[in-house]
Amino acid sequence: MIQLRESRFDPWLELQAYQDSLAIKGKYGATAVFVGSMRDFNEGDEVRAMTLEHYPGMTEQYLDKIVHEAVQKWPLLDSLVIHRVGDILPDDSIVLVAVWCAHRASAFDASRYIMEELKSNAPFWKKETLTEGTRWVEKNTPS
Amino acid sequence: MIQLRESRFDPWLELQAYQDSLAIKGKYGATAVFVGSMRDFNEGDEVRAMTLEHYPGMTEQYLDKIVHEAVQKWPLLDSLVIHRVGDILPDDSIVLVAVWCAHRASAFDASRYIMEELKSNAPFWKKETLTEGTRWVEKNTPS
Amino acid sequence: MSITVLYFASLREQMGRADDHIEAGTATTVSEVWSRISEGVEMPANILCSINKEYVDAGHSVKDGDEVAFFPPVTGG
Amino acid sequence: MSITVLYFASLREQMGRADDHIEAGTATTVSEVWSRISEGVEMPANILCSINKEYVDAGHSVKDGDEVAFFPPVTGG
Repeated sequence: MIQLRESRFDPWLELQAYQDSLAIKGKYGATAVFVGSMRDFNEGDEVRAMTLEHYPGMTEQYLDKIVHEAVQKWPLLDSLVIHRVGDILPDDSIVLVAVWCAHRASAFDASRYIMEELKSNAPFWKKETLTEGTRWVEKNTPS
Repeated sequence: MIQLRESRFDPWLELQAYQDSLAIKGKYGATAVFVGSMRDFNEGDEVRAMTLEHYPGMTEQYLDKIVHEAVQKWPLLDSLVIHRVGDILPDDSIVLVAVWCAHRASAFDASRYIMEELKSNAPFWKKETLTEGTRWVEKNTPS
Repeated sequence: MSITVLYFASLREQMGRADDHIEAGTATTVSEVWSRISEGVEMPANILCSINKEYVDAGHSVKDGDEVAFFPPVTGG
Repeated sequence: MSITVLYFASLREQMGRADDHIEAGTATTVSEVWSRISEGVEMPANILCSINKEYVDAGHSVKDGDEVAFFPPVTGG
């Protein structure tokens, strides 16, 4: 499942509810999760808040493409991707990527693949509110 | 924090409670988590239950050693390792490894390192209850 | 030939608008669309382009009714 | 020289007991402890050894009061 969220979410409660809804109990031996959170400090400056802009339609489609690629590459039993858009505060979760697999190697590989592809190519843009003024984040760091 | 647990635990509620207790809000940008769960099928056979034996004292000490090695290698802000011992049923969580970092590369690398070291060397032994009889799991698959 | 052009993030702010609707000639490309809307400003090397919500190169052809978008490097996750 | 010897998992079941307490000679090694408790059965190549809860090789020396353990390959996680 892929979701864009306009309000704050708790990644652990999302995982609990989503996993509980899955009809694959006893089938998965490995769940790998990544959660990206908003830090209050970036590039040497205090960050007070952030706005996450996206391209409605293209962003969802691109996330879908990434997950489909991962499904081609690894035996995923299920996956969950949630990404915030709009106004965000420090400590808020920005992104959640989770995959359920029979074995651990594919879970580790697939969750990292989805995150790296998302950071490299999914159309989202961060604008930071600093102590004085705002600035667009210019690029993501390669992992 | 490192814990051995004799009863069932919900990894997502553990993560929620543990993260909530951390005094590093706004400092971590990346949380990587791995959860190993009991499957109801292994090596071609239905598995009804499992007993996880450990070496009291040495097991905790070895988990501690692994986490300390990870702290030497990567800038971890915090970590949580929970491992079940005793009697386990299909779909139960067996192991939870979580790390909190400023950036994602170290979170991915450290969580996988801790899991691989745990699987390779931490003194735990699984005995499976099949439809007929029991058997010791002979070795873990390398990742 | 009617084309919708969208701008996002810092580029939207630089353009001072979120979109344009242009009438282009018969055959055109993404870079020709850029020339039309930018009044001669060269396309920055890091600007990304899409047609109908799929990434394309600047040389890609544009057809009637297409939605062309220009945006800076992505910074999600 | 008094040494505690522990067995785990399938090895514990094969031995039919969880531990031994032996009086060894003055200087001894982990493999000599194995010989004492196994009544001549050769140590399987995959058996792991520890002294005082730290992994050691079979050639490691054992001293008075040590806790020596033997166990099969680990299968946690």
